[in-house]
Amino acid sequence: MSEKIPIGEKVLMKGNEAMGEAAVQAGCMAYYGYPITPQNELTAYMSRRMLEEGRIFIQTESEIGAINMCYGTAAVGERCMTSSSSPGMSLKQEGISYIASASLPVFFVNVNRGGPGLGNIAPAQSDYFQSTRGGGHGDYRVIVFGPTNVQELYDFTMLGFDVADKYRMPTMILADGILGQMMEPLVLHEYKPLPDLPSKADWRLGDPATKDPLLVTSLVLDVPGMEQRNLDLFHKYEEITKNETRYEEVDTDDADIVLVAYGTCARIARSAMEQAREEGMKVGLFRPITLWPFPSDPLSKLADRVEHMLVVELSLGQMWEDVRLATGLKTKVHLHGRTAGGIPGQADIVEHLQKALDSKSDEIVRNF
Amino acid sequence: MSEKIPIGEKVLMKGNEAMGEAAVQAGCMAYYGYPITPQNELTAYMSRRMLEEGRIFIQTESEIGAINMCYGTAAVGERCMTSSSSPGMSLKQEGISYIASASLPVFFVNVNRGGPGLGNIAPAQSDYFQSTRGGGHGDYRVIVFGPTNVQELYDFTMLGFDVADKYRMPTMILADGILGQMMEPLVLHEYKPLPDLPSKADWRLGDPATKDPLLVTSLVLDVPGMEQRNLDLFHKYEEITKNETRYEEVDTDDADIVLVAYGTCARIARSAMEQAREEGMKVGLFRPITLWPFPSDPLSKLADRVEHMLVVELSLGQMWEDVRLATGLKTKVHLHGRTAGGIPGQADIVEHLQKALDSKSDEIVRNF
Amino acid sequence: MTQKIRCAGFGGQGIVLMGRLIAYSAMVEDKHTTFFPQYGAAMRGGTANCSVIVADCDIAAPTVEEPDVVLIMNGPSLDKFEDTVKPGGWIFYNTSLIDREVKRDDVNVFKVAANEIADEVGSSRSANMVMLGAFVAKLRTIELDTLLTRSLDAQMHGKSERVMELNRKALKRGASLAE
Amino acid sequence: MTQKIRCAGFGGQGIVLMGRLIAYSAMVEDKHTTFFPQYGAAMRGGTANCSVIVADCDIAAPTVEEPDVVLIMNGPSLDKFEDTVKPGGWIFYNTSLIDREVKRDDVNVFKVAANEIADEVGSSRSANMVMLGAFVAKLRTIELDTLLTRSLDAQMHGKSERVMELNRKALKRGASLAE
Amino acid sequence: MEKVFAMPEAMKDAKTLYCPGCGHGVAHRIVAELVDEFGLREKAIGIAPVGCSVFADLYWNFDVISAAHGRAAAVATGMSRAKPDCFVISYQGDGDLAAIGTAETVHAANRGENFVTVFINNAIYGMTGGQMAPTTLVGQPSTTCQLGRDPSIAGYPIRVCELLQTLGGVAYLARGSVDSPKNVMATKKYLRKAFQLVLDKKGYSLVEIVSPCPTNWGMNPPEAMKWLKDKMLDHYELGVFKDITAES
Amino acid sequence: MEKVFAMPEAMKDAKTLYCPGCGHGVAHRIVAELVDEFGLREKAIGIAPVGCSVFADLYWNFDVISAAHGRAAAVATGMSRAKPDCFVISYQGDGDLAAIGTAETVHAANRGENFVTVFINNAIYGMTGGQMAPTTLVGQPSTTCQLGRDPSIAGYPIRVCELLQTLGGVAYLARGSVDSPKNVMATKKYLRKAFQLVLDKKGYSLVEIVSPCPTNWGMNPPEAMKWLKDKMLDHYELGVFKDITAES
Amino acid sequence: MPKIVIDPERCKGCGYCVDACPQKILRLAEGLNSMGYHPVECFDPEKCTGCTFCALMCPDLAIEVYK
Amino acid sequence: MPKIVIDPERCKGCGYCVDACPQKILRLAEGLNSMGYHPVECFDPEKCTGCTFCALMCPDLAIEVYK
Ligand SMILES: Cc1ncc(C[n+]2csc(CCOP(=O)(O)OP(=O)(O)O)c2C)c(N)n1
Ligand SMILES: Cc1ncc(C[n+]2csc(CCOP(=O)(O)OP(=O)(O)O)c2C)c(N)n1
Ligand code: SF4
Ligand code: SF4
Ligand code: SF4
Ligand code: SF4
Repeated sequence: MSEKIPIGEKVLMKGNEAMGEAAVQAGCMAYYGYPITPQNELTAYMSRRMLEEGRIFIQTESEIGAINMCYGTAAVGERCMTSSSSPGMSLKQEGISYIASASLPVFFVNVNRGGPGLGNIAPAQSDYFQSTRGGGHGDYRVIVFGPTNVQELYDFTMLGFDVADKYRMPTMILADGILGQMMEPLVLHEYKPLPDLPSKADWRLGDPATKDPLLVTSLVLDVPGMEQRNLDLFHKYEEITKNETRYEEVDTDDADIVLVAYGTCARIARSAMEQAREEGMKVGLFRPITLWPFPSDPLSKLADRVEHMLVVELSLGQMWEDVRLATGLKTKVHLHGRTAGGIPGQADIVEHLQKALDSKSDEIVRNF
Repeated sequence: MSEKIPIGEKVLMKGNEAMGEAAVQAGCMAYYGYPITPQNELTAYMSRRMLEEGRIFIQTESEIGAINMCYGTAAVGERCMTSSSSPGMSLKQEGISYIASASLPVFFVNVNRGGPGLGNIAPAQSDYFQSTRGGGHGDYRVIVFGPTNVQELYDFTMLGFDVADKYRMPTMILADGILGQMMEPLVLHEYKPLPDLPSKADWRLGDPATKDPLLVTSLVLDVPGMEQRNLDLFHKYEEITKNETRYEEVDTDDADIVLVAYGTCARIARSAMEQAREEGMKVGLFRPITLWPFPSDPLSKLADRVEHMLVVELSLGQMWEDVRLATGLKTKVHLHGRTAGGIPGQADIVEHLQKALDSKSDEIVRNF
Repeated sequence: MTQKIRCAGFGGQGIVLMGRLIAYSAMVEDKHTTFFPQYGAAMRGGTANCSVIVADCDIAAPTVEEPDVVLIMNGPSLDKFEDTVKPGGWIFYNTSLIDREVKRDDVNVFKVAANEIADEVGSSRSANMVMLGAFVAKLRTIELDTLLTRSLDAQMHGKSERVMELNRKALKRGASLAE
Repeated sequence: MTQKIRCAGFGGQGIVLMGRLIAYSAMVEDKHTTFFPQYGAAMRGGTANCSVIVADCDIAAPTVEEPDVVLIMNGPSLDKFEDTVKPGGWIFYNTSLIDREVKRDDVNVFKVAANEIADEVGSSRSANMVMLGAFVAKLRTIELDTLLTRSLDAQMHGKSERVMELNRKALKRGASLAE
Repeated sequence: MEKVFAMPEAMKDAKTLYCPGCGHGVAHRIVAELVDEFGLREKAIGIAPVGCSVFADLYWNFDVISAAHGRAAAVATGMSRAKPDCFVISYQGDGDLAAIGTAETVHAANRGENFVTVFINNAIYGMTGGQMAPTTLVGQPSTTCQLGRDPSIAGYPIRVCELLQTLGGVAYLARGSVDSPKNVMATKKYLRKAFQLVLDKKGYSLVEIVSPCPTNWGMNPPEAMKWLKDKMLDHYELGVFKDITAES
Repeated sequence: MEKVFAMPEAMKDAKTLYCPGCGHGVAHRIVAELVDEFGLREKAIGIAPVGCSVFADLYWNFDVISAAHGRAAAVATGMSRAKPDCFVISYQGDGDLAAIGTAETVHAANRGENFVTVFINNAIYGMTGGQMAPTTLVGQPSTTCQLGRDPSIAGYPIRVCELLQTLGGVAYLARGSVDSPKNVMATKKYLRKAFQLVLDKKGYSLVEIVSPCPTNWGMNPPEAMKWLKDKMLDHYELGVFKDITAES
Repeated sequence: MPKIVIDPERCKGCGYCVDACPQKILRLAEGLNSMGYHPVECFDPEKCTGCTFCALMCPDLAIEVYK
Repeated sequence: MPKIVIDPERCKGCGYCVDACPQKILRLAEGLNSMGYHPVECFDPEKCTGCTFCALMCPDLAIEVYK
């Protein structure tokens, strides 16, 4: 793959590698990472490609080293990334909190595996809370993309770098292990940056052009100062919620019940939807693409006219909370959650849809 | 204080030290910790008291070392603890996830400071998400106590050890910096363990009495096995939700609006409530004592008869989510959130109460 | 048309390569495809398997619960996957390493003495190609020609011409079984 | 009765000890009390302050926004806290280190030449005790006797008898100012 | 006729999941033999690290705990402090001990924690599929240094015994290998000494074992063993690096 | 008349928040003097660690970044790799560099990352109020070893230069002190060499500075300085531990 | 007479014992075991001295030695 | 003639310069500066040799030296 990258063409690529190539195309100058399954192909890919491009690749001493190297590289104004999987992501949380606080643009990837603990290396989405609520300390957010196929892994990696720069904050892809490991055809679009990305000249360190010494920090001992900083962050977050919320709706117009799912789950849900429609159920699909900002408003609107929703996720009721938060008690939000590598079958989902539709007025269908 | 501990008597003690003494009384055999403000007095206290008692104190190389030493000590069946503050807690998240997965009883304390990042050392509650949603990876929970005064810090430390043993899982106190630093009179109750704490004989390692070799692990590569393990955890969590949910209600009977707050905030809210009642508003107070399991059911019941709730928290809308989840759209949940060390004034709260009561039908009063 | 395929065998039999060749060929033929290897801890000595879907429309679920076709290279894999095949589907299996018969009677069965044929061609390491050739010729999910002219080069580049030639021969011999 | 008190001065003037002595005495006298030091990064050279609440019923908010009483040991602290005092409240301040007058006219003011008096007693390090004595004697929030007989011993144990004696003297001298 | 070589009792009768020619098997066996020799079956707790040996519990016939990646030394500390009667054996790979676990290793060693460390130096990350380890030799290829380790980018192979030698709490340090019957015996002798010192409460005792990983070196086992002898032993000198009982 | 000693340009005209007699002030000044001397004002990026020197940006008149506790070496790596034209100065305390940051320190050193490390060894945690550091001397009291450091519980004071000496990527290691004009000058000489080597892209260069913390040692400044001379310099030998340019 | 007992089902055919045997009486067998490996065999058991070198080298505990 | 200039508002009175001065012409003043420290003073400026020892030792950059 490496010799000549056929930009603009269709290629067959592994999800992990597609993210790597997208990062290279998007001008990522440094990759820092520590091996962990199921994202190793990304690290391996970067170890070759970054050096080919004369850029920086370090296999770090640990995940903590990696995220803090990102902090340094972002502070001098260069694009950089790291990637890991669940246990490694937990170790990065302090660093992510620092990056959010210091308003530095860093893009990273979590190819989610089964947890908690060492767990297993099977696909999972159980780091949803950690990703969307800030597994690190303090009041902050990370923009989280939940792609559904290899093409989106590629595209959202590019977008991830751009929105990181646009809003000066950490952004990430949360991908279940299937997405990281699978191969699909994808088109290697040329990288086109978002228009009007802000210049970094006024804050990046080590630039001889800046007259006065600059400071990058996450420390503000004085309380009103720090409080204002956090409020500024939250005002930025509100703007992001307005601008960057992404989702997809399929066949929700006439639906009696809507499936809510992201990542690989959304694809299985879609197959289940098709099967269920064949069986006569009026089923729609709502797919959050950004997990933070979560598409609460469109979901809430949907809840005004749909009586049931069935959340399908590779975790035990994490995104379920966001759906319930968005919809209040306007609709019945059922849950089909699997964990630790368990994958819902298409038929299971159809069965759950039926059960949900048949449920009594105050009963919520849940499989655990 | 150390020479003779006046058990049963009233003493003046710092919150941090009260937790330390309670741990000693509760038979904590090992303390592992790394310095960080505003919990240093706890580490210092243990450095003296544990050695006096011939037990184990280690100032560890890092927070990661500390939580993993806890993992080891818990695995051989001894009570142990660690403590830290926000950035240090982020570093412990991987370890906590392992402890939850391996079903080991470990008690720990987070004296929450202002974040994100290095932030400041002022009091905060902004690690609420991290504590209640699992800042670590995977599907798991931690029992979280949110005490409100020094006496409760003492009492819930003892209880924290007991419920950790009872359910074989991590338990914690989440205390804002004020609680850690303040002194109040407290009665050094004698430690009385919960009745019927289970024996550890059938799972603790290194016990010559057990015939067959035992294994403590969080790794189950086989998916159905790991999935079942997680489901077992969640069934345990449901039991805990039934048995261990704690909260306090004050003057909610005739209330038009109910304040929801925990920790130091709950005390300020109470003062505000009293002032507001004097000014003629019918205000009640709901104080979650366990933050996980969150007292959703009683709150939901309250929402059936109360039109407004005002959440007051030292974070930007974290517990707010739990209150909204519990109450759906049955009641209007307003928010007075401060961050990074900002502390709501009594008068501010009263003002917010008034604004909330005056709010239009679809308006939520929020201060950011 | 949507065809779900699972390849399975020992680690070392080139199972993942089979899947990749199918997926790559499908792409070249402008079909939709997804490929997913069963990945494991990097410890050895287990079975390997992967799944491929080839379709002429968008592929929703990339997971293969009930394959239409299984390509089975050894005994344990037959034990594991025989029951999963969709009624009316196909079981291709390697009689060189599998003694027993397929038990089901609601599926089509195609036997390939893959190792023996590969040995004849020049090396038993090409047994996977023999199997692949048979499958392709029988079901025409993808074209043999695509494999020979495009996919082998793309997915195995770096291999010696000798190996490539061997693979091409093995593919053709496999195909000839089904013609 | 609920009295909210703030003590403030230089680091090193024993500000936190003043607060702890008040709180401890209140406890001994079976009052309700809470004490909260302003904690900072461990770097030096700043001002120190702490707050104490003494009440005869449950104390809800432990925070002190508008103190009833402030005990001010140096100039910067007067600048910082003068305006916070509740109208009708009390400002005790150390004229040894503060040149200026209190500007407000809606509060009670009590001047203590704390350092000078402490010097007379034997060491200017006891200036905090002089101030405390004056406050206690004037407002009787807690009893001087409690301080002398119980609190000093409990909160400063380990100190030499010489230092303790000095402190007792300073307390009494301070108290005498207000009697 | 006497059985002079057989399965130790401290070993379960299970086939290993290791690759052909993997060094973990011999290391496991030596540990088990010494557990038998010292009669520690009931007191021993082995630590299975995150790495190819994560399933050590399938092989060892005594209690096992699996530690988070890199944290074995901290877990060992937590166990050996709380139960000084136990005999804790921390078994760790080079990624585990010398990369992510550097701080835990250095500080447990410096505090002189009383447990045995068996450190498998196979110059690679095995379990994750062959990435560069801190011990990977200069020029040695891996999936994350495909053209061979370039010290100007990735630094030099770390010699753990030499690094720990300067620390106060260390009782014993030695490096053995499994490349020949002689070296297997020497390694066992080192480890016996380490066991003895820990039984005598002398503190941190580590035996490094230079060990082949044919799979991830991309060699067959005999090639791997030859490469180990030729290349690895050239960089990793065998012998005793510290022995506090010898100093007197 | 010529000013022969004055505020360096690379220093802002701000009073420090440090305690009387704290060693950080002298160390800051030496760094600033060398930044001037080498004309690095526009290229220099200082790292303010979490520790008493966290506000170094108030004093240094060049760019500053504050790193998470212990992670300065990783942050320095991220900056110096991405902008090789910058001159990165990682300023770290003993808790930061030798406790929580052990892994980052060892591996940045081993990779030969091209930045200067100024390592302040004051045998205590200053900012958090006087807890034991990895460098705390045996018998020295602290708030977490109130009866003095007991090596059987807490291990031995770590000698960082000696520890790092074994690592391949290290270009320069020296230990100075601020206890006398002579040693201040020697320390500056060491640091000048470190600057030079990093400018020459030779890799990881560290100067350890033995430094007083009167406040947390519970002494007045002159007492502290005496204790430093008598006790600390006894354990921490001054001098150059490694200089790759001298080896040739 | 000294002898070794090989468990062909444990043997993964790494060949370490073959190289280690001073008597050079071990070799990998033609056939495969159920794991798909060529297990080792002793083709001249008479010559075995029971030195245990083969067993010492074996990572899979496939060899017992009697003397 | 060599001389030093002390900024009494920077000085924290640590006394390092006092000890370091080979001429022994420095001492802490009686009075306090605005931070509450006794700043150093030179009581015999004639004897100053401009050796800079005091300044080298000063953690607070309170001393300038002229020669
Ligand atoms: C926090 C964390 N990071 C990374 C991993 C992934 N991981 C598993 S094993 C391993 C390295 C194994 O190498 P080594 O320690 O040398 O042992 P070996 O497999 O070679 O025996 C890694 C990086 C993990 N499980 N957890
Ligand atoms: C992750 C984390 N752990 C702990 C702390 C608390 N902390 C702040 S500074 C410090 C140690 C300071 O000591 P040292 O590095 O020796 O520097 P000094 O203050 O002595 O200059 C600690 C533990 C923190 N901020 N972050
Ligand atoms: S990958 Fe290497 S270390 Fe792991 S089992 Fe195979 S040979 Fe052994
Ligand atoms: S606490 Fe110590 S290191 Fe910190 S400023 Fe004071 S003297 Fe310096
Ligand atoms: S015991 Fe010795 S002689 Fe006998 S087979 Fe083994 S290595 Fe050869
Ligand atoms: S060394 Fe500096 S701070 Fe110390 S007394 Fe002298 S002038 Fe003042």
